Amino acid sequence: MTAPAIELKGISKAFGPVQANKDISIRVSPGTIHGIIGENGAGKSTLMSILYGFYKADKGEIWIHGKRTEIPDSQAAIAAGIGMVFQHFKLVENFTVLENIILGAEDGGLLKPSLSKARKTLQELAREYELNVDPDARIDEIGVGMQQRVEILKALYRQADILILDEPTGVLTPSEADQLFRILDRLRAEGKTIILITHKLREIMEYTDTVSVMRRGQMTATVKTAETNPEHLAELMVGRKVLLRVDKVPAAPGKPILEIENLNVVDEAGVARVKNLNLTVRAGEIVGIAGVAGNGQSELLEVLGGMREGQGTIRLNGNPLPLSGKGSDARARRASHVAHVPEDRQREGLIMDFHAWENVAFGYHHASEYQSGLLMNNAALRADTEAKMEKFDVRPPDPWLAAKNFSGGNQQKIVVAREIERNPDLLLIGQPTRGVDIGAIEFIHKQIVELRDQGKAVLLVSVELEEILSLSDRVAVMFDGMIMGERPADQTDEKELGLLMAGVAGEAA
Amino acid sequence: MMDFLTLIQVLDSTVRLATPLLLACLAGLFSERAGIFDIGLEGKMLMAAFFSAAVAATTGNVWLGLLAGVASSLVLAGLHGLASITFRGNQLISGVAINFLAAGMTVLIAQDWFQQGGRTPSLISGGRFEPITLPFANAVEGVPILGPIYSELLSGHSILVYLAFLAVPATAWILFGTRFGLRLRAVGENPAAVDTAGVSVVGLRYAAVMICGLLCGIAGAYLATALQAGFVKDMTAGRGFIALAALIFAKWRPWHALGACLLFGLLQAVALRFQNIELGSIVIPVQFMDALPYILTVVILAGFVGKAIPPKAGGEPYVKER
Amino acid sequence: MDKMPKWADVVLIPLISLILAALLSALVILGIGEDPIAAVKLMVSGALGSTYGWGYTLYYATNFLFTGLAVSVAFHARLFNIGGEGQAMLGGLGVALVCLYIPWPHWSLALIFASLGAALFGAAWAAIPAYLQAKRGSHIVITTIMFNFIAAAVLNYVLVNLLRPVGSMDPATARFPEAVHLPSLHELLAPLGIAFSKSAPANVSFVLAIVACFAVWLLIWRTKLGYEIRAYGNSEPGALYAGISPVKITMIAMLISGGLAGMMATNNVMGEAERLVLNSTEGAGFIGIAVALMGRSHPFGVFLAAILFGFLYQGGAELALWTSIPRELIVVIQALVILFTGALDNMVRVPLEKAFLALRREKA
Amino acid sequence: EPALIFDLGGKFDKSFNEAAFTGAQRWAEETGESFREIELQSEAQREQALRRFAEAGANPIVMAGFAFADALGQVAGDYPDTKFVIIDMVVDAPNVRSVVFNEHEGSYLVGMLAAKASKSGTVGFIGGMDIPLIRKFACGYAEGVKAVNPDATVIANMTGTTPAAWNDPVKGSELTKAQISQGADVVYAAAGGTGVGVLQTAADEGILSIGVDSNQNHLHPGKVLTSMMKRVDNAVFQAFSDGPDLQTGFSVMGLSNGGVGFAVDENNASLITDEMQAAADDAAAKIATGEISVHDYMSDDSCPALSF
Ligand SMILES: Nc1ncnc2c1ncn2[C@@H]1O[C@H](COP(=O)(O)OP(=O)(O)OP(=O)(O)O)[C@@H](O)[C@H]1O
Ligand SMILES: Nc1ncnc2c1ncn2[C@@H]1O[C@H](COP(=O)(O)OP(=O)(O)OP(=O)(O)O)[C@@H](O)[C@H]1O
Ligand SMILES: [Mg+2]
Ligand SMILES: [Mg+2]
Repeated sequence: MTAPAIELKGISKAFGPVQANKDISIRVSPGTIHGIIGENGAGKSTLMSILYGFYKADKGEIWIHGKRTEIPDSQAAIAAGIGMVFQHFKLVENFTVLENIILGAEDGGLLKPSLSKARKTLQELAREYELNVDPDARIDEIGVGMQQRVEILKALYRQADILILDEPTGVLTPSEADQLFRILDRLRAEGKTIILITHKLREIMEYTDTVSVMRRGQMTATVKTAETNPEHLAELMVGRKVLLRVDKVPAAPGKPILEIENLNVVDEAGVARVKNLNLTVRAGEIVGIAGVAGNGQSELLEVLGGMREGQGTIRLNGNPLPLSGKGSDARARRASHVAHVPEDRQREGLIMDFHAWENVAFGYHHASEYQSGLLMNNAALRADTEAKMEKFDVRPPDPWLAAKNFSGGNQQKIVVAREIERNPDLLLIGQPTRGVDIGAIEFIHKQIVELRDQGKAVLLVSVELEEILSLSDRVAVMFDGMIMGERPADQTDEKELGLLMAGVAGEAA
Repeated sequence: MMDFLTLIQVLDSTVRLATPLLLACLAGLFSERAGIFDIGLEGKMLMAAFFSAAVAATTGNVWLGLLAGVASSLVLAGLHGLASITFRGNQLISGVAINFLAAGMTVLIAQDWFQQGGRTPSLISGGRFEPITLPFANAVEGVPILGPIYSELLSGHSILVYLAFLAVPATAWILFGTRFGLRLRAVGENPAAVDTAGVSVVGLRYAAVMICGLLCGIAGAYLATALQAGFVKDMTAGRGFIALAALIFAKWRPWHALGACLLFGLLQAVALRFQNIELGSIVIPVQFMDALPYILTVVILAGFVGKAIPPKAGGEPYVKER
Repeated sequence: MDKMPKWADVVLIPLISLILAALLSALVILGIGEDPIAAVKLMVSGALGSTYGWGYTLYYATNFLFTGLAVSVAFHARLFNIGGEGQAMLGGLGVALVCLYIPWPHWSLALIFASLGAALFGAAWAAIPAYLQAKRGSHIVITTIMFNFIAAAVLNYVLVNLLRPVGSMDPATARFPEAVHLPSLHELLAPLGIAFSKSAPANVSFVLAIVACFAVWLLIWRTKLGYEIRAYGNSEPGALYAGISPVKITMIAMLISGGLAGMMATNNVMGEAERLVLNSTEGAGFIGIAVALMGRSHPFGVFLAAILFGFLYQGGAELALWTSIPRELIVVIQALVILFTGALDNMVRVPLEKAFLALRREKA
Repeated sequence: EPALIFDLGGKFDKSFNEAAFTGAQRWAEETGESFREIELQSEAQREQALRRFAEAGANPIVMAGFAFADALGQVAGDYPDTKFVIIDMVVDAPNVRSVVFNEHEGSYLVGMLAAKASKSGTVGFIGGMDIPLIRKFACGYAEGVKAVNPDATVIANMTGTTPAAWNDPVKGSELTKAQISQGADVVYAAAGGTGVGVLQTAADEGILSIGVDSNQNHLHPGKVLTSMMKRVDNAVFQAFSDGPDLQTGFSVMGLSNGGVGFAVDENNASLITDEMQAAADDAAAKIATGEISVHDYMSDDSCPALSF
C-alpha cells in the first residue's frame, strides 16, 4: 500500500476559548476524493486551513506522502503541493484574473514576463480541464462560478497535486456544480488527491471515495462511501437519530396577509437582485422560499423587513407598505406587525456585545412598555427577558450575559423569542436553524408551526431543501431574482425543486 | 496680473514647496496602498527634519544629516508598523500618537542638545543641500521664454528636489511593473489573498511602512537642510496633512500625486507671496488660500469630483484569529 | 465565554498601559539629563499642592472633559472624531459672538446662551463631516482633520479681519463685558468658607462639565437614543435590521460630539481669557482623544482621565517654569499614553487574555 | 528675583526676544544674581505666565512684546505690589512701566544706509506681523531711503497677520526671493524669527540684508549690511537693575537716549564706507536734536513715504 497523500495526526486548535479542533487524525489516500461533512462550526474549515498553513495548529503533525512536513504558512503548503479553494474566495477584486493567478507565484521581479508566461500556461490549463476564463477580466466583473474557476486555476497553476475545496457548491447552480464534479473526476483520474468539504449528502454519496464526519471539533468517523448511507452519515454528524419531518397538521390558509406585486430590488452595485416578483402569503400558512444562495432571497427578506429599498407594491392586510423613503424602514415594518428573524443572527439579529436583556429590546426599543419617561425602563426589560428565556429554554437563563457568550442555538432562541412573542401578523424568518443543533431545531420549528396555527402568516427562507420541504405548506423557488415556480410542499420533491433552482422553468420540469 | 518673470518665480517656489509634499505623499502612497493608513506622515517628517538638522549642524555634513533624518523617520515608521501590523492596533490612533511623539521629542531633544529653545543652530554651508546648477543654465539664461524656464525654474534646486521628482516614475514603475508592487497592491486590497498565495502579509506591510519612513525621512531632511537652514519647532507646519490630502486628491496614484502636490505647492507659493489676492472686485483672503488644499480634499472626499476609493483593506488590521 | 473578566478590561489594561507610558516618560526625562523623581515631585506640588495648582489642574481638566466626552460619544457610534480641536475653536467663536453682541443682565443667563452658542457652532462644524460620512461615505477621520485646519483658517480670518477691535494689534476680540464674567472657583467656594486661590482660572464651567458627564452617561446608557448609538456603533447591519437609521445616528452622534467639543469654549474663552484669542484651544481637542481612550469612553473614566491630563498639563507648565525641562515633555507623555492605551492596546491585552484563559483552564 | 517673559517667537529668535534675553543675561553676569524666565507656547498662556510669576513673588516682571498688553491689563491690578514692565506697548496702571521705542528713527538710519548701498535703486522691506508697530519700522525705513535717493523704489511685504508671522522663515525666504526678482538688492527684515530666513536667503542669493533688534551682523559676516538696533536689552537691563522699586510710567527710548541705532562691527565694517557712516551719524544727530523729524506711523496711521 502506498503512503497516504495526507495524514494528519492529533491536530488540535483553539481560538481563544473555542476549541475548534480536538485531537483530529485522518488519512487520505492518493488519487481519491475524500469528503468531509459536519454541522456548521464543527471545525471543518479550521482543519483544512491548518493543512493549508493558514492557521497554525496548537498541537499535531502533518504528513504529506509519507513525509513529516512542517506547514507554518501557506507557502510551505504550496511547496508541498497543496492547493485550497476557500469557502470565502481569496481573490483581489480589482485585479484581473491573470494578476490573481500569478500573485505569489511570479517568475522573477518583473511583472511583464510573468504575465505573458502565465497567459500561455492558462490557455493550456483551460484546454486541458475545460476551465475557460477571460484572463483579462477583473474579478469584480465576473460571477461567483467564474471566480471559483479562478481559484481552481490558481491551485493548478501552482501545480498542486492535493486540492482542498471548502463547500464549493454552496454558491453554484446544480449544473455548475455538475461541471465542477466533472473537473474533479478528471483531476482524480490524473492521480491528484481531492478533499471536498460539503454539507450535501448527495454530493458525498455520488462523488467521494471515502468520507469523514466531524462533530464539535472532533472527527467522529471515517468510512468508505460505498459502505454507508445518508441516514447513517446524518446520525454521525449530529450524534443522534435525525427526525427529518416536522409534526404538523395540514394548513388552513385564510385571507392574504402579505401580497407582493412586481417587486424589484437593485443592490448598491446597481445589480438587479429581485425582478418583478409576485407572491402572496396567507394567514395560517408557511410559505418557503427555496433557492441557491445568492438568487435574491436575502434581498427579498431585507426589503420586506425594511432593511433595504425596492420598487413595486407590497400590501399587508390589504394596506400598502412604502418600499422606499419615509416609513419604509425596519421600525415602520415592526409597527405594522411584521416580525423578522434575520438570516445572520450575529451580524444583524443581535448586538453581540450587548447583554441578553438589551438584545431582547433590539428593534422594539421604542415599545412603550420598555419606557419610563424619557429614559428606558431597564428593569422592565430584564423582567421581560427572564420570562422569555424561561419560555424558550435559553441556556443559561442569564439576562446579563452578553449575546456573544451564548452558543449559536441559544442566540437563535433569543432572536426567535423576541420576534415571535410580539405576536406578529407576518413573520419573516431566514435560515432559522443555520448552525443550530438538532434539539434547538425541533424547538424552533415547533414555535414557527404554532404561530401558523394561530392564523399568522410565515415567510420562510432557507437554503436547506429539507427544512423547506418539511416546514412549509407551499414552496416557491427563486432563481436569479425571480420566482421560478410555486408548489404545494406535499406535491413536490427535492428533484423537482433542484431543477427549478437551476433556472429550469417549471413547465418544462 | 502677473508678468512672466513673476510667474516663473512663483512656479519656481512651487517646485520647492511641492517637493516635501511630494515625498511625503509618495510615502503615504506606499503605506496606504499596502493597507496601512498613515496620518503620522507629519510626525515622521518632523522627526527627520530635526535629526537631519541636528546631525548636519554638529558634523557639518549634510549627507550624514540626511542619513540621521531617514534613520529617525524609520524608527517611527517601525513603531507604526509595530502598533498596526504586529499588534494590530488602530492605525489612526497610532498615527496620532506618532505625531505627538515627534512634536514633543524634537523640542525636548533639541533643547537638551542645543539649548536654543527647541531649535538647532543655523546650518552653514556644508550642512545644507546647495542648489545644483544644471548644465548650460547660465548660458541659456538670455534666451527668451525657454531661457528663464530652464535656468530659473528647472535649474538651481537641491538634489533632493530632483530626487523627489524622479521618485514619481520610480513609484509608478515599482507599483505597476514589479512583483513587489503587485503584491503590495494586493495586500492593500485583500491581505487574505496574499496570505493564502504564500506571501507574508506582515513582511509586505512592514516593507511598505519602511519605504514610507524612508521617503518621509527625505522629506523632513529636505525641509530642514535644503528649504531652510536648520530646525525650528513644528517646522513641518501641517505639510504631512497636506500630503495626506494630496494623496486622497490623487486617489492613491503616483502620477496624480505629482499633479496634486504641484497644485498644493502652487497654492502655498501664491499664499506665501501675496497676502490677499484681488480678483477684480473680490478679495481672496490669504486664509482662504491656506485652507484651500483642505477644502479641495473634502470636496474630493465627498465624491463631488470623482469618488476617491481607498485601498479596500486600508485601515483594517489583518486579523486571522479573533 | 468572554476572554477575560470585565474589570480586567476596564481597569487592569488601562492601568498597565498607563504604567508603561509613565515608565517610558521617566526614561525620556532621564534621557534629557533630568531627575524623573524630582520632576514628578515638582509636578505634583505644582499641580496638586495648592489651591492655585488645583485651580489650574481643574481648569485644564474642564477643557479635557468636554473634548474627551465629545470623542467618547462619537466613539460609541464607532465614529472617530479627530475634529474636536476645530469644533472647540468654532465653539469659541459662538461664545464670543454671544458675549460680545448681546447685553446680558447676569452671568448665569449669559452662560446658558453662551453654552448654546458654543454647542451650536461646534455642532455645525461637525455637521459637514458627519453629513459627508453618512451620505457620501467620506472617511470621517480625514474630513475632521481637514476641518481642523479649515477652522484655524476661518478663525484666523475672523479674528484678524472682522472681530479685532479697531486700533488693536492682537488678533483677538475685544474683552467681554464685565457682566458675562463667570464666577471662578474662588468666588464660588468663598461663601462656603473655602478659601480657593483667586488667580486660578477654574470656574463654574467645571460644574457644567460635570453636569455634561452625567448627561452623557444618561444619554448613552439610559435613553433610546443612546441605545441606538451604541447599537449602531456595534453593528451597522444590526442597526439597519432594528430600524435604526445610520444616517440619523451618524448625524446626531457627531452633532452631540461637536456640540460638546464646542462647549469647551465656555471654559477657556468665557471663563478664562474672557475674549477670543488665536489658538485658544491649545490642542485640547487632541487631548480629548487620549482622554477618551484612557477613559474607555465612559463618562466616569473620562472624568478620571481628564483630571489626570489636567494634572499633567499644569504639572508640565510648572516644570517648564521652574526647570529647564520644556513644556513639550507633556506632549511626549500624552503621545505615549495614546500610543499605549490606544495603538498598542493589544500588546497588553493579548498576553493578559492568554493568562486569564490559562488560569481558567487550570481551574476547570 | 526679577522675571522675564518672552513672546511666541522664542528666546532664540536672534532678534527681538533674544535682545531681551541678552539684556537679562548681562544683568545676571554683572550682578551675579539670577532671574526667572519663560517662553510662551501659546496665546492663551500669557495670563498664566504673568500670574504664576507674580504669585511666586517675582519682581519686577518684564514682558517682551506688545501682545501682553491685554493680559497685563487684567493682571496688574491683582498684584499691586509687583512691578511690571511691558515693552512695545503702553499699559496704563500704577505699577506698570511701559517702554516704547522710536523704531522709526533707527529705521530711518538703516534706510539711508540701504539706499547708499543699493546699486539697483530698489530696496526691500519684509515685516513680520502686519501691525502698526511694524508699519512704523517700514515707514521710517522708507523715509530714510527716500532722503538719500528720492527716486528709489521701496518694496514692502508683510509676512502675515498673526503671531505666526514672527516665526516663519520659509515665508521670509520666499518673500526675499520675490523681492530680489523685483530688483531689490538690499532687504530689511523686521520680522523676528522670520528674519532668519530673510537674511539666509539674501546671503545665499548674494544681496545685502539688514537685521533688526539685536545685532545680527554676525549671522552672515560680510553679507549683512547692518542691523537696526532696538535696545530692548538695555530696557530689560535697566528694569532689572532698577529692581522692585523701579519707576513706573511711560518711557520712550529713541535716538536721543541710545534706545535705537545701527550696528557697525567687524562683520560689516567693509560694507559701511566712511561716507555712509558719516551721513548716518549726521542724520542721527539731527534727529536727536529734532532738526530732522521722522514720521511716526503710529501717530496717525499713515505713511507719507510708503503706501501699504
Ligand atoms: N478565525 C477564527 N477566530 C476565532 N474563532 C474561529 C475562527 N474561525 C473559526 N472559529 C470558530 O471555530 C469553530 C469552528 O469553525 P469552522 O469555521 O472550522 O467550522 P466549519 O465546520 O467550517 O463550519 P461551517 O460549516 O459553518 O463552515 C467555530 O466555533 C468558529 O466560531
Ligand atoms: N466566536 C466566539 N467567540 C467567543 N466565544 C464563542 C465563539 N463561538 C462560540 N463561543 C463559545 O463557545 C461555546 C460553544 O459555542 P457553539 O456555537 O459551538 O455551541 P454549540 O455547541 O454548537 O451549541 P448550539 O448547538 O447551541 O449552537 C458557546 O457557549 C460560546 O460561549
Ligand atoms: Mg467552514
Ligand atoms: Mg453551534
